[in-house]
Amino acid sequence: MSRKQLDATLMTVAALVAFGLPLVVTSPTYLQILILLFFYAYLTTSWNLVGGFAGVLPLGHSVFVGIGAYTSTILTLQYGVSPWIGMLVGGVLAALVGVVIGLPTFRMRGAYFCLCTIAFAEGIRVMVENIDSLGPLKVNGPRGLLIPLKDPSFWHYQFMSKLPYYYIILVMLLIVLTLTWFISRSKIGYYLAAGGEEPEAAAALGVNVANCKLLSMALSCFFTALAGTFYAQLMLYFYPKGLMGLDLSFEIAFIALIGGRGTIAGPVIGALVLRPLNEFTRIYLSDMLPGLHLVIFGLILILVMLYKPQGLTAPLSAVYDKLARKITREPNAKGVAA
Amino acid sequence: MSANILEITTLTKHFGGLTAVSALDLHIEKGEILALIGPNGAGKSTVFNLVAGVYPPSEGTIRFKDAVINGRKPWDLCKLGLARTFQIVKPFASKTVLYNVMVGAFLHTNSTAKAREKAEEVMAVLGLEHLRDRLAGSLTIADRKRLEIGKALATNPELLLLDEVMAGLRPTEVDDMIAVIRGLRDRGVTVFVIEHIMRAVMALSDRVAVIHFGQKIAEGTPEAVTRDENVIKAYLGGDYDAA
Amino acid sequence: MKTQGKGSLLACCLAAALGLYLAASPAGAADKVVKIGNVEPLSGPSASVGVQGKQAREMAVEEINAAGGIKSLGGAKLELVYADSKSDPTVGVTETERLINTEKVNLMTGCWNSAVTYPATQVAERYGIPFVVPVAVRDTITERGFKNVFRVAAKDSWWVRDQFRFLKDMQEETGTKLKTIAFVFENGDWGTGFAEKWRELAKKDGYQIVLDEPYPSTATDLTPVVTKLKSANPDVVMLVSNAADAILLTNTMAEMQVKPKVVLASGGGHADPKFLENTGDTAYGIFDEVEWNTDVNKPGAKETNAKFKKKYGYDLTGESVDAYAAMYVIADALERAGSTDPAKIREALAATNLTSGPAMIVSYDGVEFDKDGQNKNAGIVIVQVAKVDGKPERVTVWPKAARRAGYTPVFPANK
Amino acid sequence: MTAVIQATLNGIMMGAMYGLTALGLTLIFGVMKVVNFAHGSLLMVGMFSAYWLIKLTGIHPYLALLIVPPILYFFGYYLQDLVIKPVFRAERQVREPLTVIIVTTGVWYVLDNLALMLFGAEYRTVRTAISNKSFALGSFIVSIPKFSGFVIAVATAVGLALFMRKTKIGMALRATSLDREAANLMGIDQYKVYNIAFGLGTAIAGIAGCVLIPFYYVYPSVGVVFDIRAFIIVVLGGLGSIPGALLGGLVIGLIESVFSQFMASTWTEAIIYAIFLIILFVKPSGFFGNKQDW
Repeated sequence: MSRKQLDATLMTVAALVAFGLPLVVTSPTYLQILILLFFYAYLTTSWNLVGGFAGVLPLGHSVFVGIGAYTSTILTLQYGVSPWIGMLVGGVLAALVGVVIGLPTFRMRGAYFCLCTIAFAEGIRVMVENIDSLGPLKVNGPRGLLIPLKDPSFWHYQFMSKLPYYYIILVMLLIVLTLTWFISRSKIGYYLAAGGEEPEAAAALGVNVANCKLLSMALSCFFTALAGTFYAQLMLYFYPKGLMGLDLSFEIAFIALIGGRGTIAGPVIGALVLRPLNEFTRIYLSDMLPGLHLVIFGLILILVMLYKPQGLTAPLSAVYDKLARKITREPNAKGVAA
Repeated sequence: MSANILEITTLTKHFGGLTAVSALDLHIEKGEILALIGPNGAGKSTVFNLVAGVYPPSEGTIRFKDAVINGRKPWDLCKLGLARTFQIVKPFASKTVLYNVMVGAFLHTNSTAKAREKAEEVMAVLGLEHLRDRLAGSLTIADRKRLEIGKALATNPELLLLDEVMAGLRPTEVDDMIAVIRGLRDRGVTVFVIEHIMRAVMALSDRVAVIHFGQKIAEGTPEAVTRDENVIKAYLGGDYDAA
Repeated sequence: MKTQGKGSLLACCLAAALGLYLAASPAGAADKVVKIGNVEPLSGPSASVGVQGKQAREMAVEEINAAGGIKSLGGAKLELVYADSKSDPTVGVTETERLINTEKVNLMTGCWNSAVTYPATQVAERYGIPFVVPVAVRDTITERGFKNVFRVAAKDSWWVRDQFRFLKDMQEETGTKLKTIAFVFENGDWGTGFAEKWRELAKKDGYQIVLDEPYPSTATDLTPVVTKLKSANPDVVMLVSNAADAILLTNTMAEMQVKPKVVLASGGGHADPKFLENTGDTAYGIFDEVEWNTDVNKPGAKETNAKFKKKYGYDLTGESVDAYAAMYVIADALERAGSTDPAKIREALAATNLTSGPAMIVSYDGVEFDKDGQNKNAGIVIVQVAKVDGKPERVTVWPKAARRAGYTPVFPANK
Repeated sequence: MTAVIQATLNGIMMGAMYGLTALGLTLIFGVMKVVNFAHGSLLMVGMFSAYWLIKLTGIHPYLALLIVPPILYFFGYYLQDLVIKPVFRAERQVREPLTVIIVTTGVWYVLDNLALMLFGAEYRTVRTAISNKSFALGSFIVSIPKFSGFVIAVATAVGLALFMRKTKIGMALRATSLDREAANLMGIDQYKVYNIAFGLGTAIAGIAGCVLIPFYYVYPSVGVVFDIRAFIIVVLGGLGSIPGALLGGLVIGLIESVFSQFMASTWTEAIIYAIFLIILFVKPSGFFGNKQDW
């Protein structure tokens, strides 16, 4: 068996397990935890398109989740448009906003960029909280939007069981992962990585760094916004502080950083580690000592940064490399860095 | 079309009140190796940066292949066939050597396979194949300099600007590098170098231009230039200043 | 081996945490229990209210269990299963799902925040699990045609309605005439909801609105708002404030010497046990609308409060009384249902007509749900902060029937 | 008009205190090139320290100024030494150590929630000798705790600026902020300087805690409220600039106070973000920032 075959087999097995999981996990509780896990993995993978590959650290991505949720929900509530269509509209809108934000901010470096994205996101959230209606559109200020229960159907994007939500987010995750995989192996991926690491050197090699970043920002925002619609339809209720606040933005970035930003598997690994940790510590520990779970969360964050600053993907893939070499009996293959 | 691939006329650059380059005229013929030398702070790197589009000139014109390229952005110039290296090398440190070279190779193709093919070819020319899968950040200075040329070469340049690619190399490495640059010229690339190591300048260049305080003080064959009184004065003065 | 040292330290921490957890779990539950799922904000911004509600519930459940549990279920004990919502709807929904599906609770209560209660009740409705909402005032919670949602406390349109009734009654009683009115409210779900209804009713009652000012609840400084209030110089100021901003607002008003004739708050931050402690004499004269007050003229109220205060160190609040009463409403329904089947519990809850027992320390006369699950009788009292025995105390003044004997409201509070 | 002048007075006093909360942040950034996301939590630690000291001993809040900042200095010193330094070492070649930012965020989570576990979520204020006291300035009212806060904030900023110019440690801090490597070559122990900078930044958060406690309240996540504002202030003033932090604070305080006389105060928050972004694009280095390629 060659290395390629091994990789392909493992991927297929992983995908099959993901698709088959609901056969084993029938409890809606655990299904919900899995849905949120995939939801965060999806969000982080979308974030990774710009935050990982373009070498910047955006800390305001929740605003695009908000744009997605608001667009599709307002279209549904006021114009009866199916959330599926609203989802795409929201995605395009978010991509446009992303480009508008990116145009000036991509000139900034490091800390300035971080703070700038925070300011944009918080500024937009505060605006939304101050706006009751925007022309004919009812935004409803800080109260947020409620989606009434409708007959469960695909068209209404509402279902009785958790299963359809599970498969929707799983498919969304697979799509964005495939896209990431494709990008990382294509010209734009190379250009992004180069521009992120050494902008001047990349420019000298014919890379229009700003344009590349804008493109990745647009893609990232588009996909992030889709998750907003998904969230709105899953919860049927959202409000600015909860959906567009910094907590979500930070959590997305943390998952990527702990998993390994700029890698394909990083966001998924990050979500696999952090989400269950988040859920179970809250379930089992918050009862006796409120806040203990967040202390543990913070400690893990610090420990990972202390010992594996590149994230958990690098050591894991090294282990996998070793194992794969043993299985495929490739004599001391030149491991290509992931 | 003139025989000159690059023509610089009355090029001037001010930084605030400081004039880094002043009314400089310079040209490079196709297939030539021109060396730009001068004491520290003479404005050599500024000239390079102006030509490479890092910043626009204050006055004067730069013609590349008969087209005025004043104020054109680096990435556009690269597409026109003008590539450069940096004095302080800028490898994509967390990526492999192959990856680094492929970034350059993507200039004329959208296909990853073709870019890899091109990159392999360039690496073979420069003798980088054995470092293919090493991370660029882990290379020695000499290999980094070589990689820097490799990246630029992968863009298929007609004119290559080399900014002190010999600095910090051991004598044997300098000899290797001289051979490499000569090889480039034999492949039809015009080369414009900034260099400090006079041995290399003498061995390499067809012509040498000397600038001092942003002004050209001499130009000619390497032998003629080293005999020029102005040049000797400038260099001695420069040395005294430095000491 | 530095890394190893740190690693084992972490392992020790985790092991200790696990040990704590195991020690904290009940050793052996009684044979028959009724599990009540409870989603509350135990961490995050509303944690302090969440903990108050938790403690009130605990005391009620202890009492019910000590009195023999649910007799029709063979003395079954009530068991509360808590979950932390962090005031976050996503977490609230996830936790509700977990409590229903994994903990297999028989019914649910919670979640204090309207924003969490709204989607959480939707989950319960889908599974057909009864959900008793002690407090979460947003009207729409019981206006969606749900079968399984029951709210014990009043909804916000009733709160606002009673505030204007109070103003009208007091003006008649004291012969005062109030003309101008100002609205100052936290810019959240709750404040903006109130303000919407204020505007309507103020117009109807012929007040002139001189200031309509939302402010961010996280404000570090409310002096700008108070300065504005000072120049608007209204007769009445209506307030909706969370815990911290209520204190800040009151102190800043005192500092800036802003003295409207009537300051009327809407519970929440002003009703918090910490409010008087932190404002001291700057709070005198403030009127506040609450579900309940310690001097409420109901049998058992004083004793229950004393017991609670002894146990936890502070007075019961409206919110905690509602939570306390809700446990008795649940116990009453279980007693009549004689079953732990959610559908039967729902039927029993819908037929609730509770007019006696420990739950009746509430300020109104009974619990009876309308077809939407709203307690028809839920009512509100208005208190005034007054100096009693040299200390600030909250004295019930309205409705007149509930007024503390011998107390004459200072109305207007400032000339 | 009276209201506007009153609002201006208040805006200046609050603004100076916002500046004070941002001072430590800007100092740490200037030296280490790290945006310390835990700064709000350090402020919270400062406020809780002042709270408990005053509550338990009943001393005057400004006596606490002599006790709290030194404690906080050592807290910050060892926090940097034990937690942040190891990450820094691993990333020392990186121009902008992003991993360190993440670590400070971890510290933020840990500190805030440790406080929650220890003290509970309730907000606390302590009634001091000067709480709710004010004096009249013509027809305007000036709050005593805020006025003294203003004085202390300005004094701290001036003191810090002098310290940076006149003392040996201050010069070492400045040298490191200009060029890490060069400072290293000059025999300055880079990491020790970082420890000191972090300690000083934390001590200033302690001063801010003492100043805020007579009129503001403390609870475990109080830092978040001041944090985002402090970020805005330091960017406005120029990351790393001491007078910039004070001026940035004044700008924010004035916008907040004066603008809200003409519009709903919820909108001033949006305006602050808008002005922040405009300044960032027009003059990315802020009012006093050096234009340097860090």
